[in-house]
Amino acid sequence: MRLSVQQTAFDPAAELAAFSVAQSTVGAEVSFTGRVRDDTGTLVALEIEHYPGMTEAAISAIMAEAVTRWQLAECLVIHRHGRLATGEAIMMVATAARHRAEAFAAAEYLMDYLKSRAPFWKREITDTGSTWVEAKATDEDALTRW
Amino acid sequence: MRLSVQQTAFDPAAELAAFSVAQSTVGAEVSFTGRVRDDTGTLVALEIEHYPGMTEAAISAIMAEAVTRWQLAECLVIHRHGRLATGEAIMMVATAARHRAEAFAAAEYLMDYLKSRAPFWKREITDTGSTWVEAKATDEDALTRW
Amino acid sequence: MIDVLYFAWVRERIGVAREAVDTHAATAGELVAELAARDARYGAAFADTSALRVALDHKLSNFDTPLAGVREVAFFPPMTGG
Amino acid sequence: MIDVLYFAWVRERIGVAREAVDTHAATAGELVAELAARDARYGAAFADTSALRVALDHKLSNFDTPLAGVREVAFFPPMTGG
Repeated sequence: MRLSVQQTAFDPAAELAAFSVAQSTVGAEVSFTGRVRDDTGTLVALEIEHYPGMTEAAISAIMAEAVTRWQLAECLVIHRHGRLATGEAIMMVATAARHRAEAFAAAEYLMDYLKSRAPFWKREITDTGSTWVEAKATDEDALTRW
Repeated sequence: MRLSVQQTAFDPAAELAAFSVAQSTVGAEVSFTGRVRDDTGTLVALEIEHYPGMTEAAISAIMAEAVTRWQLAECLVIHRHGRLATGEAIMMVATAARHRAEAFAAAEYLMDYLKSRAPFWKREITDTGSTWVEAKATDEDALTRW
Repeated sequence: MIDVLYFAWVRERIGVAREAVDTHAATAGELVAELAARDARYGAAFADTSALRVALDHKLSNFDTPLAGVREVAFFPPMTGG
Repeated sequence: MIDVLYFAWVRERIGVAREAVDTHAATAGELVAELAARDARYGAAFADTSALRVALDHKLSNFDTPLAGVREVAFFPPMTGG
């Protein structure tokens, strides 16, 4: 189980390479990478604020729950804070389990909880100003399925 | 959209690196890697037979359906045939979409259909003989959710 | 003449991977009955068609789909990819 | 004395990221009422507590959770990670 909350950029493919441990009982690996999107072509940067200390505590608890619930052999979360450009990786999760159903469910669970329970706040910087990204009701609703 | 049915080994991390195109409308990438598992410690090799021609046609149709249904920006399937050792990657899928829900759903859809609709047959070789892997009723059932 | 292909344990039981068959069978099901009557190897492979799948020209089909115009028929067990 | 932290637009409205507050508030809700009465900046930040979240010693909590023994309280909008 590895968690990194970091300001520096990371390479999801290199992280996946490091994550894949040869274990004869692992049949399935899932990775998710979230990137900075710019739908309107006006984004200058995305700024991510977080709550040092609580961030690590909250994500560790979410990961421990996922590992237990889906009997993961491995689990990885990387989440950036600070200033990011369009296309850059914001975060990634990776899960390793015996079967695909467990690996997929655990990755989706991690994502749903990171969205609404890890103390990050996104702000979109454009030429004309900046706006705090609002939480979506659908993100909160997503938690009810677990 | 890239499909490769191949005998040679591949590196899922390197494939993910090549897959990740910088597109300002892609916010989510999901990858799945399936590996040869050996639960009992008796596996010598996994042999995968396939139906050249039909394999490509079947997987292409499944991918086209996924791209349309979840409006994927990109989609990748790699599937090996021939003889594989424990821990080796059997196959991978990768999907790129605007949001995480689409990327996850498309990857799971691809996996469910590859399991039961792409003409591959697995045989487990052990010290004492070989056994064709039997299709699971649960794999067929998984298709009903789509 | 129609090309008939066999995969996995169907291929093993019959002992060939591909053969050209001279047939007037109207459906894949009729072709199965015709082949099963030939000799014991085919009988063993086709004993339980519920455990079999059929593809006509690379397309997964049913045993009652007409063979008219089809160039290649394949018989195999349920697939185990992924 | 209790450490109080503010994040995102709560921090911007109040104008500080962290401060030590001398309080006898029994709950986070009481602390909010106390701060909101201080001046307009707090009033603006705390106008709608349904848009606010509170963490006590790094643990997401409710506004009626007792503050007894808590060293650090944080107020912030709903999180937008991932």
